[in-house]
Amino acid sequence: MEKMTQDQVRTIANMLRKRSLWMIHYCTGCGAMELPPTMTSRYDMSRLGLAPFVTSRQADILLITGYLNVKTLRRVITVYEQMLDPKYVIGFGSCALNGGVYWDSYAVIKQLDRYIPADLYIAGCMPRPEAIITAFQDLMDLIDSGKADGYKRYKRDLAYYKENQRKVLG
Amino acid sequence: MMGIVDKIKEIDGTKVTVQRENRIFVDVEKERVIGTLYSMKLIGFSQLSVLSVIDRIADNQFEIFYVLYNRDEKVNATVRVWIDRDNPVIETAEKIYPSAHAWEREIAEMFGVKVEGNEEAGKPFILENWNDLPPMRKDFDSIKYSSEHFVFRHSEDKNE
Amino acid sequence: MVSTILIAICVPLLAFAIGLTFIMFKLKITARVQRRYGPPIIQPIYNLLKLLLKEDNISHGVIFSLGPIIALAGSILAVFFIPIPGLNLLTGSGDLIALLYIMAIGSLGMALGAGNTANPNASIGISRALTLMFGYDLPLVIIVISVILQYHTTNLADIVAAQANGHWTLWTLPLSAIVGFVVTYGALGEHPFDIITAPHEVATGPMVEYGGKHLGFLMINHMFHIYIEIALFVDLFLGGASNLFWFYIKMFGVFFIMMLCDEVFLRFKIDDAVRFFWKWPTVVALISLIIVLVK
Amino acid sequence: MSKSYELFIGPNHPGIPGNFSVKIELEGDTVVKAKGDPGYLHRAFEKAMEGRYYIQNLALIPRICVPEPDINEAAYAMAVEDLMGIEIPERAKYIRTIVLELARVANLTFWMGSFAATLGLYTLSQWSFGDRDYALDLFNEICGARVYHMFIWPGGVRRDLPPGWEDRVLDYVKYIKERLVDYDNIFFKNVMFKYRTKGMAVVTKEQAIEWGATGPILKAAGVAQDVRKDDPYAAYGYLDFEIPTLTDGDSWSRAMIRRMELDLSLDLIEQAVKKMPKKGPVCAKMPNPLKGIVPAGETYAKVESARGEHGFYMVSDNTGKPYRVAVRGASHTHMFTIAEKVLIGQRLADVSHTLVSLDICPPEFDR
Amino acid sequence: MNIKDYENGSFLKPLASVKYLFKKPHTLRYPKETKPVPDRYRGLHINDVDKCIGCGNCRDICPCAAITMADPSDIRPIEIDKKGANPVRPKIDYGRCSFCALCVEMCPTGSLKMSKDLIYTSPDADAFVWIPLEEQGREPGFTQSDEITPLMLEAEEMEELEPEVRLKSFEEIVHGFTEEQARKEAMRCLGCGICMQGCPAHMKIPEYIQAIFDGKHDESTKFMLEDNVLPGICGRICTHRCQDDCVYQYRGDPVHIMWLKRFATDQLETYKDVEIAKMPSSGKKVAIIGGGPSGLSAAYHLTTMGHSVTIFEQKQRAGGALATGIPMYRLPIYELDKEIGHIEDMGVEIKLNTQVGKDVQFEDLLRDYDAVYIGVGLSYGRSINLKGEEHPNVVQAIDFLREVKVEGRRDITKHVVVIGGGNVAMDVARTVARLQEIKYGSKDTTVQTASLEDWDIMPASQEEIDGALEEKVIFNPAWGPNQVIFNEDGSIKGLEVKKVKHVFDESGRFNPAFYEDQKKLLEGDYIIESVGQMYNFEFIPKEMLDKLEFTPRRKVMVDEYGETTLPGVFAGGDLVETSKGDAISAIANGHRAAIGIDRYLRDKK
Repeated sequence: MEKMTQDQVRTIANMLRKRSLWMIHYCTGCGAMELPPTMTSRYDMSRLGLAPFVTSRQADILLITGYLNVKTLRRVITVYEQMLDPKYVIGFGSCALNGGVYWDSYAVIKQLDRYIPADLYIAGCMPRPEAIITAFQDLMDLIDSGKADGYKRYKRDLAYYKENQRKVLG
Repeated sequence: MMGIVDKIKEIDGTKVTVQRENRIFVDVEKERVIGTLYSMKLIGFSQLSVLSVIDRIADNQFEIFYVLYNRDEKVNATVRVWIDRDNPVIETAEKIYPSAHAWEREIAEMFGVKVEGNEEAGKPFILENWNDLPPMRKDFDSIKYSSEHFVFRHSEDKNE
Repeated sequence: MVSTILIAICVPLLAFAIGLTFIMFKLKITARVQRRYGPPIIQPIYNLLKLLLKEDNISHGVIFSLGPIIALAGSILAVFFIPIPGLNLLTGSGDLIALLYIMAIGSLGMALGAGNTANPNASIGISRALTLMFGYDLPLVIIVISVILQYHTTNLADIVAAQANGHWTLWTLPLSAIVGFVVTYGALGEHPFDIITAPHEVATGPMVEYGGKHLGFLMINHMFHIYIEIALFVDLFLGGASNLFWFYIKMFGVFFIMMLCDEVFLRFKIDDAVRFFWKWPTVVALISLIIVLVK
Repeated sequence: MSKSYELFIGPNHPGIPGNFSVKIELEGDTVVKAKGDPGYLHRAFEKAMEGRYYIQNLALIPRICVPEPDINEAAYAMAVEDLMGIEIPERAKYIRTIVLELARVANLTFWMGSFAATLGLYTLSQWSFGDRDYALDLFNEICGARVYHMFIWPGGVRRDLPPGWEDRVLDYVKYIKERLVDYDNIFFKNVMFKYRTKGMAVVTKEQAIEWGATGPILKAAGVAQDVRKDDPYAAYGYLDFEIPTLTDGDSWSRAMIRRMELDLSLDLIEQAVKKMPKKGPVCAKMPNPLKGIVPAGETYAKVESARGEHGFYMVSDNTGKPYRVAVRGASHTHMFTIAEKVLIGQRLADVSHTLVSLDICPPEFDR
Repeated sequence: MNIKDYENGSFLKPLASVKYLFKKPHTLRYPKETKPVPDRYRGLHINDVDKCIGCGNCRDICPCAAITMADPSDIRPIEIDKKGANPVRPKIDYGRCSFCALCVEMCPTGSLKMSKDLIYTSPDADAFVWIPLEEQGREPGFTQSDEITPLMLEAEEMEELEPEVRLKSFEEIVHGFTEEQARKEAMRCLGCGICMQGCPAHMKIPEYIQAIFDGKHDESTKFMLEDNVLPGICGRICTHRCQDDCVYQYRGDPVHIMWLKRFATDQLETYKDVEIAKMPSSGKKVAIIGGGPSGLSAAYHLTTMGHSVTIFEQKQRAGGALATGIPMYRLPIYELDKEIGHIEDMGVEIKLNTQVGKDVQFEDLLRDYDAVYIGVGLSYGRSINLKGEEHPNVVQAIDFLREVKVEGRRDITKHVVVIGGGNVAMDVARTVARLQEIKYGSKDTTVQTASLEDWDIMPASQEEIDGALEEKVIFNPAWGPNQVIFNEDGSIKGLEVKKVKHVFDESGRFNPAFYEDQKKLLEGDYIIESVGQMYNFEFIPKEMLDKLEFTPRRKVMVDEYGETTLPGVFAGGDLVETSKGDAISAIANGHRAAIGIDRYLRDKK
C-alpha cells in the first residue's frame, strides 16, 4: 500500500516535472546559437513550459550545447553538481556524442557521457529549433516514463564519473 | 602606396617586399624588431591587426609576424622576424601597440615563446592546467594527444 | 471563533490565489507584447509544485533555510492587515502603520537567508533590495501620512469606508495617488525597478543560491507580495471595494497597467532608482502633503 | 567601503555574451580591476586547420564566430584565392556581398536583442531574435543550413541563388525596415536607453586609435575606418555608400552606430540586388580538393565584420593543406585591450552592457 | 535616418509597443505548425546503395572523419561483385558529422544526398551511427550540382596527329601529355583505387598517379614496375580496363590513366635509376618458354625474387605479340627495346632464335631447370575454314602484321578486305590504310572490314574504331564472311558476306546465325583474316601433353598460382587467359605465375 502511494506520488511528480522544465542559461558551445530563436518569439519554447533560468540551483535541465572544452567541462561539472535532483542533461549535436568536427582537437572532450550522464542526445550540427523542441518533448516523455534517470546514474556510478573527470581535468 | 614603401625602406635594416596592392612584407632582424615597429608606428602604421607565430620547424626557427595597418594610406604591412626555435625570446611590443599585450600572451602560451617585458606572458591564458608541449607547435601531435586523453566512441571501426 | 479560524485560513488562501492569477496573467501579457503565445495559463502552478517536489535541497545553514519561511510568514501576517470586502481580521486602529512595518519583514527575511550564502551576487542583491526599499519608503511614508491626514485615521478599514460612493482618494488626492502608483510599482520590482534580481547583473541576486522548496517558498512569497502591494494601493486610493469581484477587478486594472509599463522600460541602476524615488515622487508627495495640510 | 572583493562575471552568467568569464574586482559597486579569462570555447581551430585540406576547413571556419559565420568564410576564401591568384566571377562577388550583408543584418538584430536584454528590456530581444530568424530562413534556402552556411568557398559561392530568392531578400529588407520603426520606439528612442548609455564606457578617438580598436568602436569615436571602403572586397567596390560615424565614443554612440550600420546594410543589400548580373557563373574552376595545392606564400585577407576588422593570415607551403592560419577576430583587441581598461570605474550594473556594447564575441579570441 | 531624432529620449514612444498585445503573435507553434524545409536542406544523409560504388571519396573528404566504409549486407543486401565497385557503403557517425555536405559534392556517382530531415533524438549515444539508405524514407534535400562541383569532371585533351598526317607514315599517333597536362590530369585522380580492381595486374594506380602529380617520375615508375614490368608499353597499347572503372565515368570523363603511365615512363631514358628491391640469389633456375609479355613479366618478377631465369624465344626479337603484332604507329620499337633492355639489366637471360622442341628439348628444360614456365601465347592465326582461303592473297592477320612491322613489308593491293571486328582487325585495317596511303596516295584505294558483331557489341575498343573511321576504313558490321569470290583469272574479286541474325544465342554462347538470303559482295583483291589466334604445343612430348589438362574453352587449366597439371610446369599469358587476351592480362598472370613459381621453389626445398 505504501509502495503504491509512493509510485503514485512519483507518477504525479514526474507529470508535473515534465510540464515545468527550467533550463540553465549556460552556453557551453556553439549549439547555443539556436537557443535564442527557440527561446524567443519565433519558436517560443515557453509554450512547453520551458524557461531559461540563471543559476544552477534553480534549473532542471543542463544543455550541453555542442562541444565541451576541458576548461568548460570543469565548470559544467560544478554546475551539474550544484543543480538539484531531479536534473536532466541534453547533449546537443555531434560534438557531445563523439567530438564532432573537433574530433582531433586537443582541447575538446569527445564523449559527454563519460563525465556527466546524458539523458538525451540530438543529432545535428547544430540542431535546428524544431529539433530542439522535439528533443524537449522527447525528454518530457522520458521523464514521464521515468526513463530519464541520469541523476540517479550519476549517484550510483559516481566513482566511474569521477575517475573519468580526474583523467582529463587532472 | 609607393611613397609609404619608400618610407619603410628608409628604416634601418628592413627588407621590403611588395606582395600586391596594399600588402607589404617587411623582414627584419630580431634585434631591430622593436625599433622597426616604433618607426613603423611613427610613419602611420597605428593599428596592430595580428601578432602571431609560424613554426618553421624545418629551419628550426619561429617566424613572428606583426600585421600592421596604416589608416591614412590604407596599407597593410607585415613585419616578419625569424627567431631561434630552441631559444625563442622576443621583446614585447606592448609599449608601442597596447593590443600586442594579449597577442603576446597567446603566443607565449601556444608556442612557448618567451616575451621579455610582458609580465603576463607565460601565465595561463586560454589553456588551463596545460602540461604538454605548447600545442600550436608543429611537433605537437593533436590527434595523438586526443587519443591518449580522450576516448573516441566506436573507435574500433575507425582508423584514426 | 470557528469563523475566525476559517477566515484565518481563507484570507491567506485568497491572497495567494489572487497573486497566482496575477502571475498567470503576467506571463500571458508579457508573451503577447513580445509577439508570442507564452506558456499555458496554469504554468505557474506547475512551476510551483515542481519546485516543492524537488528531491533534494541544498542548505547553507539554518538561517539560510529560515529566510524564505520568515519572509513568507511576514507576508501572510501582512495579508491579515489588509481589509478584504467581508473579511476583516486584524484591522483596527493603527493597522496601516503596523502594515508598513510588517511589509518590510519579507525583504528582511530574504536578506537574512541570502546573507548567509557565500555568493557575492546574493549579498549585492540584498544590499540592492534594502537600498531600493530605502528609496521607495520615503515617498511611501509621505503619501501614507498625507492619506492619514486626509482621513484622520490610521485604520485601513476606515480609510476604505471614507472613500465610499466614489470619493476615491485618487480623485481627492490625485498627486498622492500617482506617487502611490509609482511606489507600488517600484515595490513590485518590475521594470525598470527589477534591480534586485537583475539576471544580467547579479544573476537573480538574493535568490541565486535558492532552489527547490526554498525557491518555491520564495515564489509563494512573491505572490503574496503582489497581492499586498496592489491591495494596499487599491484600499488607499481606489476606495477598496464592496465585494470581492470589484476588489479583484480594481486590483487587476492596476496590475495590468503596471505590466504594460514593465514590458517597455529598461532597468534602472540602483543609485538612479533611489535618486529617482527621492526626487520626483518625494517632491510630488510633499506637494500633496502640503495640499492636505493646507486643506 | 574600502575593502574590495572579487566577482566572476561568467562563464555561467547571463550577463556575459557567450561562454566567457571576466574577473572583476569591486570596491563597493565600482569596478577597480577587470581581467578577461578566455579559453572556455577554445577548440584549437588554427591547429586543426593545419591538418585538413583547404576545402575541408570549410567545415571549421564558420564556427570561429558563431553569430556571424559568413565573414570567416569570406575571409578564408579570399585568402585562398589570393594565394592561388584566382579572380572570382562577377556574379559571385555580388552574391557574396548580399550574403555578407544579410549576415550582418542578422548579427546586428541579434546584437540589439542581447544589448537590450543586458539593459533589462526583454521585449526587444524577443522581437529581434524572432525577426533575425527570417534571415536565417533565407540562408536556409540558399545553402541548406540556418547558422553554419558554408556557402562562400574558395572560387566563389557554392550554389547559384534559388529562383526568386532576391525578391524574398528584398521582402525581408522591407519587413525589417518596418520593424525598425518599432525598434526605435521601444528602444532607441526610449528615454531610459539614453539615460543608461549616454556617457557610459567612453572610448575617445585617441584611445580608440592607440588601443587598436576597429569597427563600431572606432566609428563611434569619429574615425571612418571600414574595410568595405578602404580595401573593397566582394562587390563593395561597385556600390555607393558612406561609412557612418559619431563623435562621442560612448555606449550610446556605439549602439547608434550599429543602428546606422543596420540601415546601411539594408541599403547595400538593395543596391547589390539591383546591380547584380542576372546570369553568369558563380564559381571559378577549382582544382581537385583532395590534390589541389596552393602555391607557397603568405597573405593577409581581411573583411569587415559587425565587430570590426576580421582577418585571416594564411601561410601556404605548396601542399594541399595550409601551413598556418592565424585568425584575427576584432574582439581580441576589443576585449583584452579595450574592455579591460574601459570597465574600470564602471558600476557593476554596467559591466554587462559595456561588454555587449563593445560586442565581445568569445569564440573569436578563444578559437 | 537622422541622428537628431534619437538624441532626446522619449517617455511615451516606448508605450506604443503595447499595441502588440492585441496583435497575433508570429510564433510558429511547432510541432502543430511547421514551415517548409527548403530544397537544399542539409540534413541526415540518404544513399542509394545500389548506385553507390563504395569508392570511399566521401570518407576521404570528410573533415570530421565521420564516415567509415562498412559492409551493409545485414541491413540491406547489395550486389557484392558489382563491376568497378567495392562491396562496402558509407556508414555515417552523427557524433562526428558537421553537415557540410562535402561528401555529397564529392560523390562521383551522385548516390549520396542530404535529406530534408534533421530531427533525430535518442537517449542512446550509440544510436547515432548508421548506414544511410534510401529505404529510410527521407526526402532528398541537398544534392550535387553539375555546374558547380569540386570534382574536375573534364579530362585533359590529348593531342593526336590529324588523320591526314598520320596516314602518311607509321609515326606514333598520340604525342603523350606535356608536363603541365600530365600534372593537371594527375590532379584529377581522387585516389579511390576502384580502378585497381579493373586492372588485371592490380597496379597501384592511385600511388603512381600521386607520384606523377608530385613530379616524382622515378617513384611513379617504381610503383608501376611492382606489378607491371612493361609500363611504357602498357601506357600505349593497354586496353585500359582501369579507365572503364574510373569513378569519373558517372559524371564526366575518366582519368587518362594509361597516358599518365606513358607520360611517367617517357620521362625516364632508362629505368636504371629506379630503385627496385631485389632479393638475394636463391640459386634456383627457371626456364621460360616464350618471350612475350607474360614470359617477360614472369621472368622479371622471378629475378627480383632472386631466381636466375632464362627465356627461350623462338623469334629474333623478344616481346611476342608486342614485337610482331602491334603496329608501329601504336607502339614504336624503341619503347620495347627500352623495357626489354631493363629486364635484361635486371639479370634475365634471353636466348633468341631458340625454338623449344627444335633447338632445345622440353624434357631437357624440365631436367635442367627447377621450374618451367610456358608463355608461348597464341602465335598462330586461326582459320575459319573459309571457302577459298587457300589463295595466296588470303592471309592471316598475325603474319601480315609481323611482315609489316618486323620485315618491313610495304607492298599492298588497292582494295583490301579485313575479316574481324577485334582490335587486331583494327590494327590490320589501319596498317593497310597506311600502306595504301604510302604507296598509292589513297587514290582509289579501299580498306573495309566485315565483322559478325554489330556496332554495339564490336569487340574492338571505341578509340580504335574511331581511329579507323577517321582513317577512312569502311565498316561492315553484322556481316559474316561466306566465301571468297574469284575472278575468271583466278584473282580475288571479293568477299561474299551474309547478314548476321545474331552472334550469341539465348544462353549467351557464341553461336552465330545468318540470314541466308541477304548476301553482298565486298570487293577487294586481298583478304586478311583476323578472327583469332591459337597456340601450338607441338614442342611438348605426347605423353606429357596427355597429362596436361585443358578447360572446356580449350585453355590450359591452371590453379590460382598458374601451375598446370604437370608438376613444376607453369603457364600464363593468352594460353590461360579467358577474357580479352590483352597484354596487361598476360603481364598480370605472368606475375601471378612468378609468385606461384617462387612458392613452388621455396616449398621444394
